[in-house]
Amino acid sequence: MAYVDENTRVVVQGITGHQGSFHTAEMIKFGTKVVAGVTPGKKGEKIHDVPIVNSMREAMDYEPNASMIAVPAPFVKDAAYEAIDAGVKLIYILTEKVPFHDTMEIFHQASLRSVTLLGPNGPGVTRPGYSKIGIMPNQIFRKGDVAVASRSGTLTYEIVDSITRAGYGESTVVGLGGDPVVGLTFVDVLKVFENDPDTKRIVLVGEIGGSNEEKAAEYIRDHVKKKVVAYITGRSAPPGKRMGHAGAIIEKGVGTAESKIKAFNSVGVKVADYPDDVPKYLG
Amino acid sequence: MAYVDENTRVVVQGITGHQGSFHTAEMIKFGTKVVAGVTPGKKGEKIHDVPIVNSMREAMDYEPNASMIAVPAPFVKDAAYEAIDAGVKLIYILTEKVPFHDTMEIFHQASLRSVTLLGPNGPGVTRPGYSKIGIMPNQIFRKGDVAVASRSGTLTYEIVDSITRAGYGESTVVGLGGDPVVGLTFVDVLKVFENDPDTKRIVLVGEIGGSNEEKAAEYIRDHVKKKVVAYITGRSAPPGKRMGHAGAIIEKGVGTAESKIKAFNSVGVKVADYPDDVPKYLG
Amino acid sequence: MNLYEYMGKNIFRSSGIPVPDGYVVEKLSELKPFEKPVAVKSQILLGGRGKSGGIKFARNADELKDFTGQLLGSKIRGLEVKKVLIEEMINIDHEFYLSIALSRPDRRPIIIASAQGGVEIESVPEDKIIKRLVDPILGYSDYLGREISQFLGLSKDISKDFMSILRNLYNVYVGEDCELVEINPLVITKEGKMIAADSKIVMDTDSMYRHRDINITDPEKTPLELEAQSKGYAFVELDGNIGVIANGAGLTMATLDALTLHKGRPRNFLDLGGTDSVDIVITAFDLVLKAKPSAILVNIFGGVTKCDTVASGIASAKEKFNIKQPIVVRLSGVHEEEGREILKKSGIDAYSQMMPAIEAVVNKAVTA
Amino acid sequence: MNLYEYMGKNIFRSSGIPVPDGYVVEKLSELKPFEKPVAVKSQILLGGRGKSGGIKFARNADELKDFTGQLLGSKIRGLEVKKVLIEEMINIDHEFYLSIALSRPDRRPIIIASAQGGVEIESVPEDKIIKRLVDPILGYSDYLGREISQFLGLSKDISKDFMSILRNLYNVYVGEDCELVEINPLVITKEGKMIAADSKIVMDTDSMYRHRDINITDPEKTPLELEAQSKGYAFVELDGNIGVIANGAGLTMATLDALTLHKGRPRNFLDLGGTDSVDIVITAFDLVLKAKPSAILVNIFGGVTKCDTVASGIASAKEKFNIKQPIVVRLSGVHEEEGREILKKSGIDAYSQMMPAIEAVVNKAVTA
Repeated sequence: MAYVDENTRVVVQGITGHQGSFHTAEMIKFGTKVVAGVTPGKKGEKIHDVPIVNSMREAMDYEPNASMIAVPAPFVKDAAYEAIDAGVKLIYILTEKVPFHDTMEIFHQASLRSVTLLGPNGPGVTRPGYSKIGIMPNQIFRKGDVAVASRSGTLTYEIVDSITRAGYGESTVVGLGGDPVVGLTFVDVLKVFENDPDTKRIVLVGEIGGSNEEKAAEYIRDHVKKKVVAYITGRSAPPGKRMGHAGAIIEKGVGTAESKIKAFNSVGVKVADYPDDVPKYLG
Repeated sequence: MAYVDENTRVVVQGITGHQGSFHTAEMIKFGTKVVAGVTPGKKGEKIHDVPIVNSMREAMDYEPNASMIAVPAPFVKDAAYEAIDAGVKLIYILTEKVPFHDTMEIFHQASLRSVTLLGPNGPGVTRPGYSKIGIMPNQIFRKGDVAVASRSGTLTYEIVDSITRAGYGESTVVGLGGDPVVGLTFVDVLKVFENDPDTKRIVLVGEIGGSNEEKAAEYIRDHVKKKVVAYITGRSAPPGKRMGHAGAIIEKGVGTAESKIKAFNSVGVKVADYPDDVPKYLG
Repeated sequence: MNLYEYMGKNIFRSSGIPVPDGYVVEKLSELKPFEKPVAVKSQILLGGRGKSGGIKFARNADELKDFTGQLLGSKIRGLEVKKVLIEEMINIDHEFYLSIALSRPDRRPIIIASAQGGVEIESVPEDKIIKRLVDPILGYSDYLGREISQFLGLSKDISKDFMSILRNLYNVYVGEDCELVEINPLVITKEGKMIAADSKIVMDTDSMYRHRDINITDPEKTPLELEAQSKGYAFVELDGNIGVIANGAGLTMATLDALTLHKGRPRNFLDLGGTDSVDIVITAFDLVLKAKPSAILVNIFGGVTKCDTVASGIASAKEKFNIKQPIVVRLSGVHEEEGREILKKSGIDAYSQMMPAIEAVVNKAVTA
Repeated sequence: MNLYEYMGKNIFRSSGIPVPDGYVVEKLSELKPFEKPVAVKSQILLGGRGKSGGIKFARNADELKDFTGQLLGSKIRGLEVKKVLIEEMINIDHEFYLSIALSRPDRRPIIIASAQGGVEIESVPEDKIIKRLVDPILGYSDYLGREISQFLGLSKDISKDFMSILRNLYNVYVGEDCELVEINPLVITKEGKMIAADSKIVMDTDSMYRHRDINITDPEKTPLELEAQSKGYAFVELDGNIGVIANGAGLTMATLDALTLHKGRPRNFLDLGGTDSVDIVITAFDLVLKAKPSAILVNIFGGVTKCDTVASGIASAKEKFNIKQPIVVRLSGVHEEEGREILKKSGIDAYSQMMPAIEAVVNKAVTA
């Protein structure tokens, strides 16, 4: 199971907020089973035909196994702990600008309890034909055998769109999130993709900052037999400047695009120059 | 494996203290593999031929998988966290009078990381013919098929001695510890004993306070096929008085000897009136 | 260790939990001028003070002086009132119950709350009580308070106050190493504020090394128990006539149980602990003798505690205190034979098993 | 967000980390009378202040006044000195390095220390540096400090001071939401005390909502970047001539990369974010126009951000600001066709793929 499937039952924390409400509707259109939403004080109401309850504990009556958190940044840690305590096994945090100390604690608390954390500040996970949790636009997907993992949002859609237009389709698309600390690394996702029978080819969309891509290259060398194609953004970014994402920053020579491209090339992974070029290397 | 076996490799934290040193020597006599001891600042020295190092991290060079903590109560939490962080999988805390808030945190931190906690304030675990960690006197044991779990120290020795004198022998003897929060419950130990091929009969030595024995009775009813005999101490204790152990206190009618004896009797577990009577019911 | 109400309230105040304005006096001269009606509350460690006349309400300066004078130095159910808390009257609109304690089976803190406060929580129906376990590693987080607040039916404004009180109470529970923190009643005033009208804090005795500023004499302990405590012994007085010295809390309890089943009546619980010192044995005898038993039983299973050390202690004590009562000794385990030899010289035949020793001392206590 | 040395030292002081006595002045009249030799340190967010003349040592009252006067208002490597820290001189016996930061691959705090302090840690050989990861759920515990103290070869007395400093530094790291806390040098004085002679604190910008007392203008940001920040845009000035507006940080970066690979030179990074507001697009144009680009590229992949909304924004901006520069637009995704229609009316033919748009804008920028 690549994060979500037909048995995924999602509760949305903050379902009546702008983001929560909009993306709940989109997820339902995509086929996701959204079984409940949490907004304290609104128990008994419904939104997009989804029952609203006051707490995660009450939401557990609807037997969810995943949660999407769409509450403002100051309340994310509390919401995540509530979800962990309630017992869901996948938590996706949509919210941007969560302090990284909060994310660090959420991540470790979650992983000690075998809870998978996705995000914060990423577009979620989408499996065409099964389910999606998050905010990726429904219309760009076609079911297929290409798995995509990305540190970006819109750029992911751009690349997924180009893959779809090129005649391929997607098995699973995962957005890791643009923060310095997020729940999943490329290595985590590669493990899942390598074992996923639906996946034949893998696309990694990396960016400057950190060493996520370098570690992925090592892992590919030792453990991945499937075809991997990469794209790295931020080649033209000046050092020390935060390029939108808190995680996309070159610090004292660490996290440069050159280093990442070199790492991928050295293990036989082709790195596309432009987003549109990615499909070329999939054949 | 019932907590320890011939592959158990013990490091003693606080090995040069009075308790640490004495019981290290006794454990070695019993056959335990004590591979290292920790006393900050004494690296390079030896005691009872056991090498001393400055930290648990250094001790890991000797490939221990268990730790005995024999440091004063104020330093127990730090020592336990050091052991958890270093990666041992069994921690026995010999120390008395550890604040229960510390124990509560240690227990949950340990169990999240699949580390077994034994104690605090108990005599440890002994498996005649294999190994022992803790302070039970060597000379009372004979290898056999009776497994004993107890909330007491000396009373355990009394009962083990009577079992041995009656011609039986012991497979495993576990002292849970006399505090309100300890690492193991009777239920935890019963699971291990029920699956232990060396064990044919089980003795539980309970005492007043808490509901450990009542939960054990329930578990025996549903899951234990082996013969179980019990002894409960504190029948004559007045309510509200702490009988030596911080855990041995009858609070507002909860934790009485009567309740525990009744629970055991109701699931067919014989409760001996006197420690010496325990062997009578083993046949 | 139980704290006095005023101590608990001081901790609450400095932890951000609202409490009524008030001050403590030990003598009349410390009273401040009367300004408005106040409660005069005797500071004793006892439930149901109100019913026993320990709390009075003063509506004027004379009453304040009179009531304080009456309470200070008086005895309530045997306990002397040494301090009195003078506290502003609060206008109670509603009383709640709120506490945090250890749930032993779960090894976790448990929060208990009810909208039926001001009475013993045991008397409140289960369905009017909410209980929430706290994962001590996740710690307290606001979702717990939100659930409880909803159960209690609090308004939005009061809910904010309540969430802050609960968060701070959890910090007290952890920071002060509490076995129990209880606010009963937790009050909504007619002015619409939430405030802790009482405080009950029980601290873990084992944690006192990190709370050295707090030191309270347990009123439930007898003078002899306090003496034993100060000397480091686990000692409990009972109402029989057989003095008991044993090693290990479990074995000592088992000894009392065996005596009782044999119609013997133990005078005390005394655990020697894991010792190897003659002096500790001698002092143990000193304590037991002060309880004036008819006979004394020593029950030792030697391990860390060596039988010969205990035997030497018994011999020395017998001579030093010129003990006339019968002494029955059971020695088993490490250095048992050496111990037996030592005792023989003092005219004591030690048993090697527990049950014959129990029978012997019960008989001797009856004859004595 | 970088804190000034004096702010970091204030945090250290109130967190129990010893720092030299000192005070901050903004003008000469705030100087206190000279008592003993002091360091006069300009408060600017710049490494290597000493080498650039930003730190002076005053041995008498005249020097104190002279140096303070010289530094206040002066510019050091382009940065104006608005505040000066007057600080007691310390007698340095030894300099250490100590910091706590985030280790991104481990998602854990990492403590880094060395007995070779006072220099850039990058210049110290690896075997003279100790690194210890902290499990954020176990938290900091003394065993970590003990290991580091032993590595640094500290004496028993100093080790105690060091353990306390490290414990408090970890509390600062967590409590103040730091990306980095660094003491370099951490000094043992000739009097045998350990003291933080400098402070470097970098706070997580995303956490500032819980540290509202701290507000610093990033000296590395240009005035236009600061304006964009205050309006809520992720905006970076670059040194080219093609203005860029795109949606999503990744797509914006990819747009810059593609421009660069096509020998285009981007003037800026501007991420519209996930928006559905015409005004946000108009303001984005305002910002980009202030950077005076030769041509403007808008690259939108529509999802949450709808193509027609962006198109309306472009059309309005073109009219409102009377934009003369060529505007190249790429629209793809949600409401693409509607967007294309809107733009057509403003005389703009929108591309549906990214690469042709890149090529077009590069050509136009060259001709412009």
